[in-house]
Amino acid sequence: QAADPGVTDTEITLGMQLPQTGAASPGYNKVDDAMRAYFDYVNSKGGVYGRKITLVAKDDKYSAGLTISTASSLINESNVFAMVGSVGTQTHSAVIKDLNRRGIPDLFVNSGNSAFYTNPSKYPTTFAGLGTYVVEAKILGKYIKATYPDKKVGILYQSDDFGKNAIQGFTTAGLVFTPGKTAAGFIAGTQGSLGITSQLKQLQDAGVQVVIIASVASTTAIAALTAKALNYTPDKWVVMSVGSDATTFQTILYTKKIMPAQSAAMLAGIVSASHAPSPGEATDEYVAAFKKINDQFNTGTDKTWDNNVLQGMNIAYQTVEALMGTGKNLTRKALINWMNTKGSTLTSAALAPVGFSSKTHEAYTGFWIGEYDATAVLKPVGASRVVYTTDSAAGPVTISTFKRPAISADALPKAA
Amino acid sequence: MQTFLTALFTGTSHGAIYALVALGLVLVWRGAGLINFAQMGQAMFSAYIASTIINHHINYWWAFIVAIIAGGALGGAIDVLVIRPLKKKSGSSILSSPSMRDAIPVIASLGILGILQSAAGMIWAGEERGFPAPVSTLGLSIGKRAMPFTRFDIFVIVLIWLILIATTLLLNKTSVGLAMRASALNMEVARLSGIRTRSIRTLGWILSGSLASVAGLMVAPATNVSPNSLDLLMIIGFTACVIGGLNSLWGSVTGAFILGLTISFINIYDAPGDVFLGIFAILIAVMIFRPSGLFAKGKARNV
Amino acid sequence: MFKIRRNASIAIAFFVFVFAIGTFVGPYNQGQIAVALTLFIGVLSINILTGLSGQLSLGQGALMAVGGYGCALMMINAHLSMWLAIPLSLIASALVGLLLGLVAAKLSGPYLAGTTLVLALAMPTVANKFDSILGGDTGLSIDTGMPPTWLSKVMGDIAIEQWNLYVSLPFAALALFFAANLFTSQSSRRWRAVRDHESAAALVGINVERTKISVFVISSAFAGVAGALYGLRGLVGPSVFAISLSLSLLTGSILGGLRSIAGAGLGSVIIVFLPDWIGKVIHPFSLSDQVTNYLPAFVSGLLLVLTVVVNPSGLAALFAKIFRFSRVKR
Amino acid sequence: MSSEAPFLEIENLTVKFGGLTALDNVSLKVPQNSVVSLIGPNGAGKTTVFNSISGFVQPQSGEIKIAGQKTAWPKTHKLAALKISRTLQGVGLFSGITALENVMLGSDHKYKAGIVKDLFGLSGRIDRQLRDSAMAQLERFGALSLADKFPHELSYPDTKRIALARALISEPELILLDEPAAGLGQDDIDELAETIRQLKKSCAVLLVEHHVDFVGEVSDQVYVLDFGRIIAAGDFESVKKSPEVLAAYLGGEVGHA
Amino acid sequence: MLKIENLTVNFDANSALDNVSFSAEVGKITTVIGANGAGKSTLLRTISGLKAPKSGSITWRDSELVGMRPEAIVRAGVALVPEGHAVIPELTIDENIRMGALFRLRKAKSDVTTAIAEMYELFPQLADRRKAPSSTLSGGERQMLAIARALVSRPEILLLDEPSLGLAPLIVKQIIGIIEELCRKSGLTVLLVEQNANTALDVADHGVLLALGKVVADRPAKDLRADVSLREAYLGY
Ligand SMILES: Nc1ncnc2c1ncn2[C@@H]1O[C@H](COP(=O)(O)OP(=O)(O)OP(=O)(O)O)[C@@H](O)[C@H]1O
Ligand SMILES: Nc1ncnc2c1ncn2[C@@H]1O[C@H](COP(=O)(O)OP(=O)(O)OP(=O)(O)O)[C@@H](O)[C@H]1O
Ligand SMILES: [Mg+2]
Ligand SMILES: [Mg+2]
Repeated sequence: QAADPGVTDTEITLGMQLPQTGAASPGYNKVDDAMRAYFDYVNSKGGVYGRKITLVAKDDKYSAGLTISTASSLINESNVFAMVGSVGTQTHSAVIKDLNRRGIPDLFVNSGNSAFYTNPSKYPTTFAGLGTYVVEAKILGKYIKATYPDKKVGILYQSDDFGKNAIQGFTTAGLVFTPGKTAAGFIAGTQGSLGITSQLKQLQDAGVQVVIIASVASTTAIAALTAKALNYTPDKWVVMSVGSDATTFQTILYTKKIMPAQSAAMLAGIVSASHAPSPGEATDEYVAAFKKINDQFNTGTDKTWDNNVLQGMNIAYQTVEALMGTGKNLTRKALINWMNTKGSTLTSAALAPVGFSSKTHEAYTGFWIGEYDATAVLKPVGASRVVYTTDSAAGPVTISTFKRPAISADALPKAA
Repeated sequence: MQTFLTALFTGTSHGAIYALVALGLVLVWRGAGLINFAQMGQAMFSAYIASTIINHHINYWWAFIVAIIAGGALGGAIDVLVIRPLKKKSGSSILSSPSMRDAIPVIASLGILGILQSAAGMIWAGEERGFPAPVSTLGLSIGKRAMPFTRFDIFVIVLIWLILIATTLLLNKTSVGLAMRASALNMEVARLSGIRTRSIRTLGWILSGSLASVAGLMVAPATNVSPNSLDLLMIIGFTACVIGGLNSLWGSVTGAFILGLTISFINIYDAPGDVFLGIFAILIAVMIFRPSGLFAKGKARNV
Repeated sequence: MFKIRRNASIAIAFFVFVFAIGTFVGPYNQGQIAVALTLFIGVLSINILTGLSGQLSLGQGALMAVGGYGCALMMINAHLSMWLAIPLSLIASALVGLLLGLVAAKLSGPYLAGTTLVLALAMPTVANKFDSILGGDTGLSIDTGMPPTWLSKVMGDIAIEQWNLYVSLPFAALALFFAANLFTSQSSRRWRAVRDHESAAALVGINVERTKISVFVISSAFAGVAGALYGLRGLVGPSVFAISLSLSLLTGSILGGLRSIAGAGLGSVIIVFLPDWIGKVIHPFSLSDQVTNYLPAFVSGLLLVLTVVVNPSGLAALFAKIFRFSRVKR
Repeated sequence: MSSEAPFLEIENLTVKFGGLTALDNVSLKVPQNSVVSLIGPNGAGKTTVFNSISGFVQPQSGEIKIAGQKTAWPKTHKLAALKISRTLQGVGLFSGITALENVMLGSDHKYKAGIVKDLFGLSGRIDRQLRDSAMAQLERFGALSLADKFPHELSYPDTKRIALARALISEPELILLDEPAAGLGQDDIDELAETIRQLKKSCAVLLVEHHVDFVGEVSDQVYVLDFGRIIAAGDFESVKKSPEVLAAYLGGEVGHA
Repeated sequence: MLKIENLTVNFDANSALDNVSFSAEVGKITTVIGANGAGKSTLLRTISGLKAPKSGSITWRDSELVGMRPEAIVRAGVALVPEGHAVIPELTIDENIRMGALFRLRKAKSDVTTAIAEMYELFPQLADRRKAPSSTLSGGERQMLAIARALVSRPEILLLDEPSLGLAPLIVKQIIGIIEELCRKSGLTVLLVEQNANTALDVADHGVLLALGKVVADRPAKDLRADVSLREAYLGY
């Protein structure tokens, strides 16, 4: 039988592309190190059916022209069996068609762009690694509408796909924004940043009481500071998960001479959503296990425990799970097939179910809503953690019944 | 009205920062005859240095001073290591065309930018850092109303006025300034006038490097520090010079404020997505009617 | 007729040579060669604009984008075959080049550099502004499709990268042919005259402004074809034609030699393969990620500076000199 | 003889630069097949006359007739088509291209192949013609061996020679020479004088020059400018005796200059 | 005394000056004449430090100039007015003149002011427009400015490379008059390079004839002027 590339009796080679350098790299450049740390841990335990996992990560500088070349290098030079955890919406759009055409599994893509996942007949081999921005925004939007029915809600958003998807989700949830008044976009991301003072001022002037932030975490930190400067104290900040990483928030502020206690105080009360436990939840069994593995196996330059690292761990965990599920006889077809039929059973630290089926390749269709406490840990709002779930279209938001299975003692997934 | 004021104020305070960048660029242009694209790379580099110092709990102002020295040293090093040897090459046939003589050093500066950015990446792992402001960034209140102006904004605006006046005086009223301009324009004639052109040029580079560092330190609180975080600022500062006219300090500062206001008004009254289109439109409009910038003097006699 | 025959033979030889290399190497390198061929056309557009007429453009990537979007729109909306869309895309970029040229003709050195740089900056926003047509941030997905079956029958299995190579090659060879004709032509002489002395050029009867515009149009047309081919690798979008693309074209142009066609070839090969070479060289040393990731950019910056300082005429001129020297010695 | 009809006629030319009046009601005629010289102190406005004719400055007032035809002040790039050539004060060669190409450009305006033809390599014939005639011109100037040299590789007299060759290859009916003898040695000046005498057979010459002996040798007619005004005109012998000219330009008695 | 000994200067493989030796007396005008390409400009540029010689020595008042930087040589009292209109067109006329005196400002501020005033007296044409950019000047006016720039540094020895180039005869006479007077009054030493041998030899005390980089005659100006055969052989008249 003609074996697929990248699989031998002793090895599985996986590929990944991400911005490791350049304007878009901060934060994301840690995901590959986290994944490799988990794979190394698995390898130290004997690998998957005796096969060691090798992860080849290529830097595409968030430049799509380069992504095409690095993909070709991964496919033809490194002979990868599958791609896992590639980062970036714009860059991934440049290769997604080719990967699918070649039948290469394209697992757990770190992009919340729903268009990649909602039409599996177009992209049969691509599966999400993040919940889509639309789903998250819908869930948060519904919460805002229910919790602050009489308050004026506004949004500060990155004027790119991420921001647009977010607005789409919030609008679906029934929130209404007026450009120039309650909706303030700003330039960010790969083009650099020009500050957000005027945007916040605009929201302040429009009398916005609940501010939604759809941006990366470093911007959230700046937004919090800027608002303080403007004497702007909205009743509530609601931050999309991409932008609410406590570690990044505190690091940025720390390097601005704001001590952790103080920054934690600034973070306290901010509402955000997550599909996973907060990295700060030391008592969570997954978090504890992953953090231990990270400490021991991560050889990256910056292995600070944060959302990005946790996300890397989750993806790696799921990857191993899927590989084990597919069985000894590992082929691309079998893997995809397994993902389509059994993929929905994939677990990780995530508290929400993944939505994989032959109809959709969306990952986390569920998010729980939390509020940062005084120790910079996201704690569920209300008495207990409730995970909501919905789709990227107009479907309703419902309460999920998903129960995360316990992690095994050796932190290795068991074949489903 | 409130919105208008907001746009006006934020535009002005951003314009001040762009003006700092523009001033640094003009200083090298006047002192060495080239657009130094590495400038914000130098600024980024010294901001990282400053940030490292600050993270060791050392007083901001020490870091400030070290960064200014580091920026100056980088500027000086660029001159000594790259620009001087480059000028010696003027015998090469490609450099016999005046347009190439202008273009080639610019390209060298792009190379230097690449070197600085990747070096910073290697040294500091390309991590993104915040950066403190020297004075409070808390908003000032007039009456009950918080203005979109912070103490820091006022600090920056005062600083740029001081620097503007100082550099204007330096360039136009002092003998060092005359020596700098002469060395930039025609090294040989300057040397034959007894001017120590090499040192003078290096001095220009050092000054502009320090100035760039100041700009970097003033900008970093808003943009954070990472190898590429100042790229956009560099482009906007350069555009400001082009709009105002590279040969005029006041012109480039005016250009910077024009851009600050444009960006702010488009942000507020239109959409952020249109900011760059707006900049482009303004630039094109100026270039059509004043090809050498708003404040350019009449065309030089060329025959 | 001598010139046309000579240049046609050079172009054909080039075609055959690259074609032959293309069959020897693996798919990844085929893909890289395809990129190099594409960027060769892009670098040529700079060598024409900057090398021949002395106008420095920092936004050549934006003109490539125009070609890329033009090609994508024609393929997606008008269902044109790419063989038609690629050459037609140069009309789009040439038109934009004309508009740009109308402004640029009056601009000198840094003013032109600034204007083109801002053009490159503004281009992605255009894509966002008209996202229903241009696809916004994600862009428009186009590719060279599957190799035709008759070719697979003749050549055996053809990788997608190999097919990309075969699509780029004829255009690169054509570009070589046109550029070779152009470099020694009357037009180029006028461009160089304007570059060196505008007043003297006007005195010999050259309409300086129109000449500067014409070079913009031609250069943009080259850039447009390069952009179409670049987009056909999979995507036409803002992140494909980022400012970094403009800058790396410029780097290639300087490293290879701003004033020669061979220089454009060498330069494009360097910018495409340099990271790979560096990777190979440093492979034995186990350097930290931090260093390996940033090393290619560091080295290409260093090369750029060294070239400018030591040998501003570029590698092509250096080789020519060495060759001439050795000939004299003999 | 037709040589009496002026090829170029300028009437009441006035040029101002801001507050400075560089030319004040200047009128002059350059008959066919003659050499007319324009002399005068530095800054008198001689080059400005040239610049007005060749479109580099816009006159405030004044009229120009070329070949008997009253026209607008020409645009610079139209000059060649009007059969007027000019050399620049200094050298004015294209620095980045060879001597041969410099000369080829002199007759460039006569051949318009167009970019499309150039792209397809179809302008070979024109190119060869340009090249052949430029080579012939170089040969005429005894500079064949310089063909492939770049201007910065040439000696000063050679650069001037090439500049003249470039100006003359278009077979102009009028040539404006701005200080052609400046910096040349006696040998070269003699050669230049001979060239100009030859030129007179086929075209008119308007000459600006400070080398007074040379002016005297070649000129049929001399105009003296001072502060933008014509203070004397006539043949050289009579002009140089004019007290105004002595005071303003030559200084004392005409001696050994 | 400016003493030049065995000076050889090469451009690539070709020598522009070949073992040149002569000296220029203090307070006297020495002229160097020769055909185009004889090496006159190269000689002056080498003295000024703009071009490094292959071998040989140049001493001015017993200090060796070879190896010194051009700006140091100027500061040592050796000023060059190079060939062509060596001014900086973008600077104003006043700035161009002031530029020449910059290095003396700290030591002799009041003298510099007088020196600048003197220059405007010498060249009234420049005085009227001191705030105008020198790019607006005519060719000859630029030459005056270049000379003024050199003189304002109050040099002890002035190197003039074809100062008459592009100047009206009257101005040439004036300038030569000025130079003669400076020699006489303040002991200025002058090394004058001229294409126009007669004018030069008329004012000079001593003449050096260069041909193809070699000194072919080195004698009193009067003798040189009288030597018709030499003139015909090397200057063509
Ligand atoms: N573009 C200009 N702007 C301002 N003034 C100018 C300009 N062009 C010329 N002038 C002035 O006009 C006057 C005439 O200049 P022009 O060049 O015609 O003199 P010229 O007779 O050729 O002198 P020379 O013999 O020294 O070359 C001069 O005083 C000059 O400074
Ligand atoms: N930069 C240079 N590169 C190469 N050769 C040069 C250079 N400068 C001068 N030469 C050569 O050196 C020789 C002497 O030139 P130089 O300019 O000193 O002569 P000159 O006597 O001043 O002539 P002119 O009267 O034309 O000014 C000439 O053969 C010239 O070609
Ligand atoms: Mg003149
Ligand atoms: Mg000379």
